Amino acid sequence: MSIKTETMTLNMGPQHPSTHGVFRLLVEVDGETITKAEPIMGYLHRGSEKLAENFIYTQFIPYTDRLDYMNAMTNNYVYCAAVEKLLDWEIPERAEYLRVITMELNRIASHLVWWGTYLLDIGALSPFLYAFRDRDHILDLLNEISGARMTFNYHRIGGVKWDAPEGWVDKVKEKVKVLRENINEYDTLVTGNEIFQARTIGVGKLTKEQILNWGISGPLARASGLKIDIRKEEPYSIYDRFDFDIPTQEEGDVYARYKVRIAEMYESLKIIEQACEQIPEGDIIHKKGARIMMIKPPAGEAYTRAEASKGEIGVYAISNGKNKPYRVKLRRPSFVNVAILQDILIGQSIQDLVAIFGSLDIVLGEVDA
Amino acid sequence: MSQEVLDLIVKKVDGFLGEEVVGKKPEPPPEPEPEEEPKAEEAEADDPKAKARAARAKKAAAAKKAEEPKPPARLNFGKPLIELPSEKWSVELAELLRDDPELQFDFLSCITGVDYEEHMEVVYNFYSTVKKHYLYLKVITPREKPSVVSVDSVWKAADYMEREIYDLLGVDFPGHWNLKRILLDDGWEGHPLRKDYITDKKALGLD
Amino acid sequence: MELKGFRETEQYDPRILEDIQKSVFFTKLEQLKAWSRTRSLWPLTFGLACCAIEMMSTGAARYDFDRFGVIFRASPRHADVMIVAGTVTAKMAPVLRTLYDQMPEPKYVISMGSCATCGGPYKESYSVLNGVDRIVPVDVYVPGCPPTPPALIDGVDLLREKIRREAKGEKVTQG
Amino acid sequence: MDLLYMTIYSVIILKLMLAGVTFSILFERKVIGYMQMRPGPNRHGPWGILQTVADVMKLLMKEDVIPRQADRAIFVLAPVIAFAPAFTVYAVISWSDTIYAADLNIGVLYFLGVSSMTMLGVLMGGWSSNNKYSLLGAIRGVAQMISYELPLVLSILGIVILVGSLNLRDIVYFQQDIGMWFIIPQFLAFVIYMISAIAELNRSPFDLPEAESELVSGYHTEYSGFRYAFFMLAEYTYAIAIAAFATTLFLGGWLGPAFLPGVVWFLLKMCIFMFIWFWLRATLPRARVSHLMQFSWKVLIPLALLNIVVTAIIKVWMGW
Repeated sequence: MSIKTETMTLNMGPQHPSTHGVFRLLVEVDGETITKAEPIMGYLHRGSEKLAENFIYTQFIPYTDRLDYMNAMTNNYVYCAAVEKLLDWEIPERAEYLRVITMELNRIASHLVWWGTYLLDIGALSPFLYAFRDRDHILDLLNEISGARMTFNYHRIGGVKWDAPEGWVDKVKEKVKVLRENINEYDTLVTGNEIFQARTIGVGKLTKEQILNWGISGPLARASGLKIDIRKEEPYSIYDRFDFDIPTQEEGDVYARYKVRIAEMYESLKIIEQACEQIPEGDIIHKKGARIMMIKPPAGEAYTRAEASKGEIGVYAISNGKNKPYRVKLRRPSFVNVAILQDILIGQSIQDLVAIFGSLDIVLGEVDA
Repeated sequence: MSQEVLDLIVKKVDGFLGEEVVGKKPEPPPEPEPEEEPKAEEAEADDPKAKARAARAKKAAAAKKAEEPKPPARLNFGKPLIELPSEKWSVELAELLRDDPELQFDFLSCITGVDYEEHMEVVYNFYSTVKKHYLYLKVITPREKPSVVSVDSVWKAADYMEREIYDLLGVDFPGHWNLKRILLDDGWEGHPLRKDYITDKKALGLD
Repeated sequence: MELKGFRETEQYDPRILEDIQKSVFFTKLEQLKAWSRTRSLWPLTFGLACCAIEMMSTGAARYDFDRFGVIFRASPRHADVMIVAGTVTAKMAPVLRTLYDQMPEPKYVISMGSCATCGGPYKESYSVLNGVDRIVPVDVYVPGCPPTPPALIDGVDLLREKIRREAKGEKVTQG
Repeated sequence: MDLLYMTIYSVIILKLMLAGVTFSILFERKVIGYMQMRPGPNRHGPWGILQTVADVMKLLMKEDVIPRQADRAIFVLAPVIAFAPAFTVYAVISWSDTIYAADLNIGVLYFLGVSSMTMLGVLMGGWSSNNKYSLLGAIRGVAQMISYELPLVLSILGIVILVGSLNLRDIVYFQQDIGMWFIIPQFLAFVIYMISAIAELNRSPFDLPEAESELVSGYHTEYSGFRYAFFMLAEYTYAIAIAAFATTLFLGGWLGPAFLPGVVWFLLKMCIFMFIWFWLRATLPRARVSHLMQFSWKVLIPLALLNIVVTAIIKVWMGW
């Protein structure tokens, strides 16, 4: 005889501490087991794509900052790169180096925030504060070069807005050393913790097939043994000049994702170090880049993609020859990655809900655009 | 390399459809009538106004050239691009793209919906993690009752992206398992990303 | 110091004096209440968008909101102040109102960032509410996109000032 | 006369307890703050000493919200039920050789029996709120408290066997006689007791009933103002009681070098326990519910039973 239980619907959000913003998740639970999960989003839908059609090309850059506000530099970059592709512009060397340094610094900051908030989600208080301390160090550097702490608006079509202030590159070099030490310390602090391992190993597994089928990218894909990183596959900017690895894990569980992200921070530090060594003097923006009203790409369409901290970010830009884009489509990694919740949660225990959800590292600004 | 991939894709797709759809050469554009060269140019070659006029005329000619019909299969920034009318696009064709050993487009990167005022387009960006090649696939659908077969059953990644296009552009995706609004409220009127959508915040009670 | 009003009321009706004396004591109590309220402002963990990250930064080690007795609470029932950190969309507005209604009195609202204050960069967008003050009464506006942590701390300080001055019986208007 | 003495004593203890709770919360915030490389409350009064005073005053003056859907009577009663047993157990705590309320010969039994009733308050609060998070928090809380009550009791049995008395004062005197605190001969029991106590108190890493990232605030999600304050009061009162109990059992109560009075030693030892709990809160992530249950039933209870057997054998063989 089997005992029949009634399913219960549990609503998480839109205001819930572990959704990191405004996100709603309807979960149907049979006893302890999740039988159905339905993500409901759009609580932060701000219509960026529509706004883009009414702005000149440069005016839209600040809006890309506000998509994935943890990792704004890459968003800046990928939008500028799409327009540059349409314009067929050559970017000055120095600008490319500055772009890479800022993007990688920002990637570390983004992973640190994930590290802190994820551990806060599973109940550890202190890592959050440690992570934000180091993130603040990075933000100081980025603030110095761009003038903003989070929403940088630093990259421009054809280059970057400001040159690095005097001594900035040396400061970055010093900070890299500090960061490496600190990240190492955090790694030893948390990774070996018994409770942490018990909560993450073997939880929320994703197979390679699932990853490809659901279009998942970024650390999530690499944690499942899929070696895809656009920085290596299709080196954009000047990533082909640097020597770095793509960390992968085979297990595909929450713990593997955690390890991939930690390893990625080390790789980013490596890239920054090399870029700081190689950075040349010179122009920082294409000679036509400063005249923003006159940026009129020829009619055409282009899709560019870049590796953001959450996954593959892409911009599909269509120009009709005017100085305003005809259509800008933003392929937001979080939006695509969050769909996996419908699949990954089925059959899992409700106790693991937060641990799995947090491991996806979604940002609501990006999910809802 | 990309040209080879394009030829291969054209061969496969046309072979599947049984007729030349993608491989079809566009009709040669009607010969532009030789325009009367403004005679004034010779007379007042130094006049800056005339120079500007000449430049404008050149630009117009260039614009006309851009409007010439492009072949449905071409290279777009070095990547293969093919165009298909929506009635030729089917789940079976999508499966061919994914499963054919020479194509293996296993990663659906992005789906874009575009409103071109006279028609609508849904652009698929594919990537093959095995073969490392790309494809832009454009499905053209009429603006009245736009409808494109859903590939949700082939690539699950299409699930949310198609819902988003349905929400913001109003393109119907028959075959989608759960086609409803995703970003906006269920009761929202209109599709904001269409070019004729008028944003009236007062009427919505937002301003 | 001239207590003109005092004398006049005393002249006309001695019973009013009693009332006044009561209310003078009462004002003291009000000030005591205000003191405890200003010293312990618990905001609701309510991050909407980019500003939420700066709000978290403010709570983190460098700026440390806890110094001022500001600790984030997850449940609206425990909160005193709602920091609206980010863009309020048409879909979110009713939820925000519900949360505000769930908070017990006395409750305050800080509108953090230009999105919450007036729609900010998204003023022209079809789905964004132009200013959270259309649905809840706002006490303090903090400008910035997003405001830096010191700006938010300043905003909390202004709210304190407001509570204190209201307790003294001054009318604190906007601006 | 006895009754009068009791009343005065309990009123004094209550006042001291309120102060104790207030400052232990401040202590917690400061300790955790320093561990997280930040100063913690430091603006209100020297060393932030008035911080929690302000917090409590504010909570007392907040609006009292009772949700319409809530079961009113139970909702109102729950915080009181949670607090009363947590405070009642102070009757048997002996602060020093001379300061105590009741020299009860079943002190240990009384403490354990009464204290386990706080669970009722948690259950009532969670159930009556009519909120799924509250309910889940309450269910988790009750399951956890029942599971950990067992190893807690079993770990103490070793001491009771050794002493041969359930009187808390006798236990301290016994430690004085053998010249050794029970933490040494009963170290296993001490570890089991500490772990179970953390679970009993719903403190990190076993703070599942009020896990903020999962259940918003657990069973007291719907409580506001002074009712919420009451729950916090109950929680910390119970924490202090458990610390006092542990001090009596394992750290020799008021025993200590004579240059300080016994009561000061007692309080200092209690502070050690409190500090360890705060330390753990700043350090460890939260355990999973099922792991928590398994740990209790599969590890702690067998170990506690083993401890009893070993203690009994030693008692018989050594003739203590």
